[in-house]
Amino acid sequence: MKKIINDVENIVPEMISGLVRTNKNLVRQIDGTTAVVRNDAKFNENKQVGVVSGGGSGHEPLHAGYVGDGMLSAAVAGEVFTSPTPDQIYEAIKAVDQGQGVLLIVKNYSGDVMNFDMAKEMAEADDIKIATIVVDDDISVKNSEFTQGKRGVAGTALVEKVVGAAARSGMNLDDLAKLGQNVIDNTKTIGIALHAATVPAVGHPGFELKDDEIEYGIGIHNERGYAIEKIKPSKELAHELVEKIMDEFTDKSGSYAILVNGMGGTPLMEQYIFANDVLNEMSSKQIDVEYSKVGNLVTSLDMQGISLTIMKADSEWIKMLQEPVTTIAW
Amino acid sequence: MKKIINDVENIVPEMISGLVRTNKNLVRQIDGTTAVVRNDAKFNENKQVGVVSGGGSGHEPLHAGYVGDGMLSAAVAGEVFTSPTPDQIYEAIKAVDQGQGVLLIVKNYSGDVMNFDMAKEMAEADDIKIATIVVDDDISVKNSEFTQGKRGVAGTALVEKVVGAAARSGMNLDDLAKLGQNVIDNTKTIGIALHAATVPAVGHPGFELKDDEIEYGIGIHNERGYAIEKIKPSKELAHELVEKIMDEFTDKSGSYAILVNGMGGTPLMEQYIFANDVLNEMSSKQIDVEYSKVGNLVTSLDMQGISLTIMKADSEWIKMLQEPVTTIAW
Amino acid sequence: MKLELVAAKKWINLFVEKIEDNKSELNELDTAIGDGDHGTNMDRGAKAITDSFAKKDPDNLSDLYKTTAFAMIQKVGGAAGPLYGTAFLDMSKAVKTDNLELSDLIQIGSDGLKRRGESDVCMKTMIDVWQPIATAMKNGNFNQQTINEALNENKAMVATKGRASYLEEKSKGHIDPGSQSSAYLFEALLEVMGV
Amino acid sequence: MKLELVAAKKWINLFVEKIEDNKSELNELDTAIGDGDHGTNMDRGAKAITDSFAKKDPDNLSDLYKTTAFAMIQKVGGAAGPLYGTAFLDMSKAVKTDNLELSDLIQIGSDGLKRRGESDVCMKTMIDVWQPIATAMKNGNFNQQTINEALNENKAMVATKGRASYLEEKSKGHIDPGSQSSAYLFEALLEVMGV
Ligand SMILES: Nc1ncnc2c1ncn2[C@@H]1O[C@H](COP(=O)(O)OP(=O)(O)O)[C@@H](O)[C@H]1O
Ligand SMILES: Nc1ncnc2c1ncn2[C@@H]1O[C@H](COP(=O)(O)OP(=O)(O)O)[C@@H](O)[C@H]1O
Ligand SMILES: [Mg+2]
Ligand SMILES: [Mg+2]
Ligand SMILES: [Mg+2]
Ligand SMILES: [Mg+2]
Repeated sequence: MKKIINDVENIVPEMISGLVRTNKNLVRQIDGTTAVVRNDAKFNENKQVGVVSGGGSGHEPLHAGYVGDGMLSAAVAGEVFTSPTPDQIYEAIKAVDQGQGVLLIVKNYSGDVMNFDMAKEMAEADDIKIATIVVDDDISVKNSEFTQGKRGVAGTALVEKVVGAAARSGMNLDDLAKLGQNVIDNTKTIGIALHAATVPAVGHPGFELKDDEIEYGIGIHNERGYAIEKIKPSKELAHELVEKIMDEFTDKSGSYAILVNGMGGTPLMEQYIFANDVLNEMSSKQIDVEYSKVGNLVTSLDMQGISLTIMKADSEWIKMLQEPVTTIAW
Repeated sequence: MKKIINDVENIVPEMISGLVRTNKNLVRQIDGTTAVVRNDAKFNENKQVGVVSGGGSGHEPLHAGYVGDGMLSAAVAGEVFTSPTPDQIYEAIKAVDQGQGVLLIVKNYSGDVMNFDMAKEMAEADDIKIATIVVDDDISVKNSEFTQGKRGVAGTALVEKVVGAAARSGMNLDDLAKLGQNVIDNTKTIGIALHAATVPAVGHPGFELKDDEIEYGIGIHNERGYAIEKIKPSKELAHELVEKIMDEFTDKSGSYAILVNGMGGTPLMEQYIFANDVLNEMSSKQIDVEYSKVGNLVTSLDMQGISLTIMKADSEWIKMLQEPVTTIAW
Repeated sequence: MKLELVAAKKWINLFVEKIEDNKSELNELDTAIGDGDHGTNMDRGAKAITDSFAKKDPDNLSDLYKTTAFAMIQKVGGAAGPLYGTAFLDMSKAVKTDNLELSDLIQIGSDGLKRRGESDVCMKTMIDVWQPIATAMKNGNFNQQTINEALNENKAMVATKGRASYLEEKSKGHIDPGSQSSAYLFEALLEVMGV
Repeated sequence: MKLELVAAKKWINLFVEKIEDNKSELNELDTAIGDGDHGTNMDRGAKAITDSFAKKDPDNLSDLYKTTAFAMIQKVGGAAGPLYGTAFLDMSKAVKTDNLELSDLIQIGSDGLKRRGESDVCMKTMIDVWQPIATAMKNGNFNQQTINEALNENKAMVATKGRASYLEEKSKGHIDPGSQSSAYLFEALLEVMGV
């Protein structure tokens, strides 16, 4: 393993320190934590519902890169691929509550769910109103009683964008939670890997693929997918993934947003080629794409791969996706 | 080689098509070329000096990602690692000239210099005023009569940002060229690679490094560097690179801007850790860093590595670096 | 049998040692069916326990378990932090006024896991180690064999909770990392019990 | 010796063939001391030449060289595009009214390269092939030997122009890719000359 790091133990605090020090006008770090909170003048004047997300590190720029006007109020970074602890989340909640309550955006992993739950209990003991939405956009895992449920992956960035826009516009906590859940229900993602990520503390890739193989349905923590196949041209990959995702929407009318997301080690060049093929697929199916975004938004360390997210989005959501924000990385 | 592409021959047109179709509000493609030009209302109202850059593809988001209000007027994409042809550059020049002339920002490679030169001759035949600045920020190559001169690398993005801000503010062509040259003279970069890039048409990495080796002084086209050494902790890398770059500035007073740039295959996590160490180095040397930026700004396909750019920047330049822009990727 | 303060402290310290010694093994188990960090997570917790004990040596049983719980909750993160944390916190509350029979104590920990994880035995989680051991203790036949059997059964299961559940059938044939770390906890207990 | 239209057309077509056949070899040479694309670049140019000829078969020498030049300028990019393009454009201009001795024609091409590249012989560029061949032609002793020797000398040089110059001493021992593609150009010429 070759990585530009110092001690494996200090990866997260050093990363957060680098992020905060290079973006002092946007964010500050909460003392004694690896939580990052808005640091702009508007934040302190404004009274809005706080929006807090977080999770294991290794998915940068998620979540700290999305803290700022129009998106998250704070983000809590756990160790690599490890949910943050309840006390850190609790500190972030306290730092952003402006009396109107705080919405927690949690990705559906047992660790995240449990730690955010404990933090919620702590905050409620302080009479802070809390609502939680759990993102589970990954359709490669079946949502059955026999699994933890679907995973939260790249769609999380879109959920944070829409919810962040609505919170900025003054929506109350209950409505925000309802909106968030509605967005989640209409957001579907599937990912493929060409090469697994190397967790620094482990030192080797999470799994091995042959020189001509890709894996379908991988998660953002090196979770294995549902099938290994020979690599195909981008066109064919786009065809398969679009089909698979659109199958999940019973009513295919209306407008849609797409996100082509790089996993960290895949160049933008390939992401744009794939996005081009996705748009071709969508238009050949006469599906109306009103918003699209391409880039490394929700990564998995140095994983090579890509994910496609499709969101069924009415014109109001599209507007919220388009609104400018002031963050490090959106 | 595993890449998400279709035919190797169509990589650039498909990539540009993906970029333009996912950013219709920002840019449009000039018919019959792979040049991308501003497509916002303000561009058509405004009368400013045009700023055109371009070069081989494979460095995304450079340059097309920086087209927009406050940065480039147009960007011309050549084949992978290959300068665009004069006719494409000429079309871009014509599309952005608003009567006040056009500044060409060229990276110092013989191919780019020659092709932009030919385009300049073509445009001048149409009575369009043209000035050219050639970026050569890479200090790992000596600037002697025995080489092509220093290469243009990640500092290009900072040059485009400052020049773009000045052009928006209404600066005339001559002053803009002078400012640009001045910025170039005060911008120094050095890069390291952990793993070389794979040019799609070649199909294997440009060079091989052992599992514990890094190469110092690499270019953004797999050009080999000046030394291969064992990988070191980020702190030590930061120490060496900062020393090396700061040696180039005779007067170390004043304020500085830094750019920590990922080469395409290196996660943001490592970039932030390295940025943190660079800031530590700078503050231990009592050098005043007033602006910093971290991210995959000027990449080299899937290369794993990082570059550090330091710019000696007075408060006006710092302000120009900070100004908000409306681009795909800044 | 009841565990008094000195023995209980030895138990936790031995657990800490075993975790530190087997950090990479736990990471490897988690790489196979999870995300590769269980060893790193538990090691962070182990070091936090040692630090907490050094700062203030617990002088009663409730405090010992509470300190252990807080170290896990505040430093482990992931799934294991809240799970071990809840188990030990519940155990701490239970011994506040009176010490308990070991079998009752471990049963309380196991119930804490079930509540926090919204889970039960046979889902290929650490509960597959805690629950059979609590039961074996009640029946007076807890020994190394109990642990080995629990791990063997766990290995054969298909996961339905935690990250491993995403693998469905493919989770079979691997020991769940949390079950392995729990096995160390109970091997440490066996040593202290002198069995 | 002068090259008339039919022979000259055969020359360019043979050059196109050789480039297409040796695309990967040229990429490999460029990978060693450049950026790995010279074969791809030249191949794009070769195909553009064929396309242009198909669209409008050049009916005079000047037009033949001009069509070749434009194909290179508009499709090759990189350093090779403007270089080959300028050489052939200058050659096209020179034969506008009268055909020229081959030695004069190639000298004009070589001078075009020097002007466009702001370069000269011994800088490890394609000029190391063009110039010695122009000279050999003047002296009436141009043959395969001339090409081989030019390449051998070029191989031993340290580059001072183009991408290879960044490698300084390390550029020694590799054939410059542009010199190799130029060698194909002149091997094609030898075949046409029937030497
Ligand atoms: N819902 C749950 N109920 C009980 N135990 C669980 C549950 N989810 C996970 N676990 C346990 O947690 C262990 C994983 O811990 P760890 O790797 O530290 O956290 P993470 O899964 O967040 O990376 C699993 O091996 C399993 O024993
Ligand atoms: N300044 C120059 N003068 C003459 N020839 C040059 C010069 N720069 C580059 N070359 C030639 O161009 C060749 C490289 O062409 P190519 O690989 O297609 O372009 P690029 O270097 O832009 O990738 C070199 O091998 C060399 O022969
Ligand atoms: Mg984890
Ligand atoms: Mg090139
Ligand atoms: Mg884990
Ligand atoms: Mg080349």
